[in-house]
Amino acid sequence: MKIDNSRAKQLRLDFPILNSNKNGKPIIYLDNGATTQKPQQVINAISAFYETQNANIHRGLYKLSQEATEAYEQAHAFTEKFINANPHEVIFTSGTTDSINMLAFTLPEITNGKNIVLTEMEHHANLVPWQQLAKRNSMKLKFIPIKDDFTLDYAAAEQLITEDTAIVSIVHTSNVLGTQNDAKRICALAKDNNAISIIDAAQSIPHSKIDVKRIDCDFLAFSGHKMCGPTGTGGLYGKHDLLEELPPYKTGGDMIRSVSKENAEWNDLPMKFEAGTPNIAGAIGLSEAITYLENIGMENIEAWEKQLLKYALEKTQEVGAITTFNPGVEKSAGILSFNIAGIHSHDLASLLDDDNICIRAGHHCAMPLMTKLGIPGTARASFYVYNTTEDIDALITGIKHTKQVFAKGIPK
Amino acid sequence: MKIDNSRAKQLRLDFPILNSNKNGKPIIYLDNGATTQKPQQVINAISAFYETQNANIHRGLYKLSQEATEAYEQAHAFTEKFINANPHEVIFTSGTTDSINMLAFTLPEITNGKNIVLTEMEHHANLVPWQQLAKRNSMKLKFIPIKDDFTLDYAAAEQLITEDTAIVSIVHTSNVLGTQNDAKRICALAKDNNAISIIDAAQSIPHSKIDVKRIDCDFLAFSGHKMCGPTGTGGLYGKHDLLEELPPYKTGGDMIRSVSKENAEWNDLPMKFEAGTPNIAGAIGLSEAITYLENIGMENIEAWEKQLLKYALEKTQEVGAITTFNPGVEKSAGILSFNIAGIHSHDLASLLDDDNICIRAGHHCAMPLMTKLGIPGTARASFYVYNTTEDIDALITGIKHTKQVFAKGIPK
Amino acid sequence: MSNIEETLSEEMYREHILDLYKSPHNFGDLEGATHKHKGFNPLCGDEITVQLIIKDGKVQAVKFKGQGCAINIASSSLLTDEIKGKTTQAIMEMKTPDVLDLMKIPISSVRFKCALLGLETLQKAVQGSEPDGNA
Amino acid sequence: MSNIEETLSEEMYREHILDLYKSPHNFGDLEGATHKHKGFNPLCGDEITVQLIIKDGKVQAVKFKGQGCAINIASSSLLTDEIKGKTTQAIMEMKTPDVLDLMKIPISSVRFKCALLGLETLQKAVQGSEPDGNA
Ligand SMILES: Cc1ncc(COP(=O)(O)O)c(C=O)c1O
Ligand SMILES: Cc1ncc(COP(=O)(O)O)c(C=O)c1O
Repeated sequence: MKIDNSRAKQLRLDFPILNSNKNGKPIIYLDNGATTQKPQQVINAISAFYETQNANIHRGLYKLSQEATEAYEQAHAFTEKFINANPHEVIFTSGTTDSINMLAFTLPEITNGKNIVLTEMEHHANLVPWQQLAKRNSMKLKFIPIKDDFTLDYAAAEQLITEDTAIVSIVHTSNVLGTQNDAKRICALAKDNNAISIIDAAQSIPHSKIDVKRIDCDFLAFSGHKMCGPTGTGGLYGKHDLLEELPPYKTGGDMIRSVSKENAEWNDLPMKFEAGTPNIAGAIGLSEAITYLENIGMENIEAWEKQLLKYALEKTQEVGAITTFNPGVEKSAGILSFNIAGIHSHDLASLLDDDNICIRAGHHCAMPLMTKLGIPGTARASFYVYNTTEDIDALITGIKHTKQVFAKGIPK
Repeated sequence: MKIDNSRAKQLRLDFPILNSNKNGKPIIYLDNGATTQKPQQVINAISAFYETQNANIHRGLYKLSQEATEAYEQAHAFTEKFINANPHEVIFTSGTTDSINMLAFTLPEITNGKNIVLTEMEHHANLVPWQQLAKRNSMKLKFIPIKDDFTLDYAAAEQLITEDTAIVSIVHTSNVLGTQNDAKRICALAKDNNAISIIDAAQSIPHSKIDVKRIDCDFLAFSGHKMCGPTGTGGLYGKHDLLEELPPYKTGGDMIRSVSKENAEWNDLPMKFEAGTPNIAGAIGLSEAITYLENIGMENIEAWEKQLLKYALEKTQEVGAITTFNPGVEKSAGILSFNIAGIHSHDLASLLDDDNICIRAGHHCAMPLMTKLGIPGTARASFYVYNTTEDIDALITGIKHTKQVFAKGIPK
Repeated sequence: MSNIEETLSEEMYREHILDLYKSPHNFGDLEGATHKHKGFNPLCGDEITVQLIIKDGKVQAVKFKGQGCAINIASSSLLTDEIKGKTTQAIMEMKTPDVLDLMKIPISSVRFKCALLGLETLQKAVQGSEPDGNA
Repeated sequence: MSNIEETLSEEMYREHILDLYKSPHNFGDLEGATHKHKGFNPLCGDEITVQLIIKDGKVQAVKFKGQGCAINIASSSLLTDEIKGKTTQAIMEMKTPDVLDLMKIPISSVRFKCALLGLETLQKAVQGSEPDGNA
């Protein structure tokens, strides 16, 4: 079913926070890029696990442990199906940051080449781990530049990705610009040059249909908390053969087949990469979130968020004196960064908060991008399936009010 | 208040699983070494977070985010107080395995020395990461042996820990033997030799009062899920100066102060070690678990579990043909490993499960210890505050029944 | 929510199973073995070694040893009885149901790995893989 | 559960604050500065640079620059006015309440860092620390 305002309002009923009040006013949540709200279904799935199935997995011979193991393995299977991966190609991690760090620690063992290619619009999570790797292994970082229209310069990418390139890791959807990068195209460039391709899907997986076979990436990282799932959850997709080749990252219980005092043999996928007791309840919550999103339909979610973006772009334009940092509806997910002339984004966020309008202000963990844009930060509204054009109207009213406050100040 | 059977039964009311039935029979949960059940208070704290406070932390300027940040920081403070650490000396991790891996990756930068000293009773979590480090850095592992009474050979420890020792990492309470090792004594030996001391407190922190200042350890690792808290939570205590010296492990958002394309500066403690969006709801659940345990009193918990162990040791003795692997009540926590002559622990666990009696069977992620003991595995009953002597009676009845079944077999 | 069948584990411990557990057939070392493999159940640490003499593509002799649970020992016992004289191809074609047929008891899903370790190890031995490192 | 005060953020945006934001005092570069520090708010990325001429332990001149929010700029403006002629010791003794007194507005706890960045940077400059690396 296509989403419109009335469907979005219906979905909103599933989200306790969005139906609550603070100081007598409803909460207008426009910070979905940071984390999304959780539907009651997900919250209940977590509680239900603890109330009826809680046990450690893999090693218990009793029914409770067996049920927990089955639920955990089913969460794996759901997640794999969700992104069209093969069985055992998704490793559960604590989030995108964890996933990318895992790669930055283990990939050197199976790659050659001197360069790591990123983009100028990376989140720190897909930048700092590579800086560290570059320092450890004397490699060099290269950055695919951004054009004036806030899209990637693919022509430059073709120059930058060469036979010397070991790893190409790019953000799928920019958490600042909203730009939806052509992951398939970049991965093909990587493949042509025998480089490993990695997609930071933190901002794309919650909002659009991801098909790892279509993108043909080697790895793809994501976070559960940005897609209606619990905090402390996430995943790393990897092609089966690469996961087999890759050495383990964390070691300990469950990831081994056998251990002597001096040696250990690794277990099968995905256990090889899931040392210790995993976030079992978290995985079950994540799988419930996936079910929730699939019931709505990822295509429907993406389409609705683009409609919201279109509306927001029009309305901010009408206000005037607003600079937006966005490539336009065709090329952007539902994320809108902007600045108002003469008003710092912090001050805007604070004043909007008086009316419980939640937006983010600052560098959005993308400092090099801010440097590139020549600004200290932006205000950012980011949408999800439960937002409506009325939320955007409230935002616009708040912006206008902020402009008034800044024009004269509140009298003593 | 001291705990007895009636107090334990009263506490049990807080744990949904322990009040439920499976196939018409109650669940007798004796696998607390693997993971503990969760009280309703903890389950509710997690739900309440998602239903009323959910937002990302640290970077939001609106009230919801600020409340989430405060709740998360309070969880840090509670955890620090719980083990008598100073502010900012506890890093949240996803569990003991994560904590120890973090050290195995980062400690080489601040240590010298060729040897890593462990014990013969380590869980794989405190063994395999050090094997890997030893391989990476050409170091050698040494093992403090176990004496015939299942306690550590401290005289041997004095010989093994020398000026060549870089790291001493020992399990506080053995998850197989129950043995409570003298952490203070081993840490003093480490200190005398300028070695870093690490305590694997996975099995001690849930069951006894931990005071890191008294133990005087450099680091201490633990898991939330073994102490009434959520899965996917845990911590690493570290002395302030060492945490300052230690390089970061995972890198990304929130753990940096500033980032350029080529460089990053680290943030203050504990953020330096908590890259990315943490398990916020998990931390809040963990802090609720700590409150729950403190209300009962850690000394009371330890005393009650020793009483249960005493009772179990007596009762198993009465059955006959049972070998126990335990140093006795004075030196053991509430964990009892045993084998019945002629009956494999798997078969026992399966037959006990017919009556919903949950125990663990196998190597308990301590294969080298099994090799040392010359057995493939053990059956293990591990107690928590909500267990009663009646649970042990049920276990003994189950053991007797198993012996009968094995004596003649079920007729066709 | 759960697919765990409600049969009691006790149903597994039939007399014929326990008899084999106590006195397994084909248990011990095989002199002159041409094929050998040590199998491992990472879940519990149980291990079992299968040794064979294979000639002209047929099993001439087979023995197994190890410290396993009743289900593991009984299934290995039945299996080694079953395959004597069989072709290696026939052995490689054996599947889970064949083992269950031999055992004639309901196996709870938790214990599947115990029941199948014998077959897995046998097939690896026939394929000619060498014993695992950690002897 | 929460300690967040219920005052509106709007209360912060008084005329005197916004006037200073739009036309801050002591804004710009200081020639011949003897002390300098660049302060940084890692939460938002805002930065501010404070430059001083200190002679005989007293502040002879002070300037600041940076791209901050209204709260940050206004507090830095008020602070730099306040400390002219003061001893370095007096500056090092200044605390949060002194800044709040100068600003004469309620600061919501979320914005404390914005209000205090000026003082922190000033004190680091006086202590003689060098500017941070990332210039
Ligand atoms: C002594 C000991 N150390 C470490 C661990 C690993 O803990 P986790 O699986 O929570 O990381 C365990 C848990 O089984 C344990 O008993
Ligand atoms: C594009 C992008 N990558 C990575 C991350 C890091 O995700 P997490 O904090 O869940 O590890 C984020 C989240 O802010 C993001 O927006």
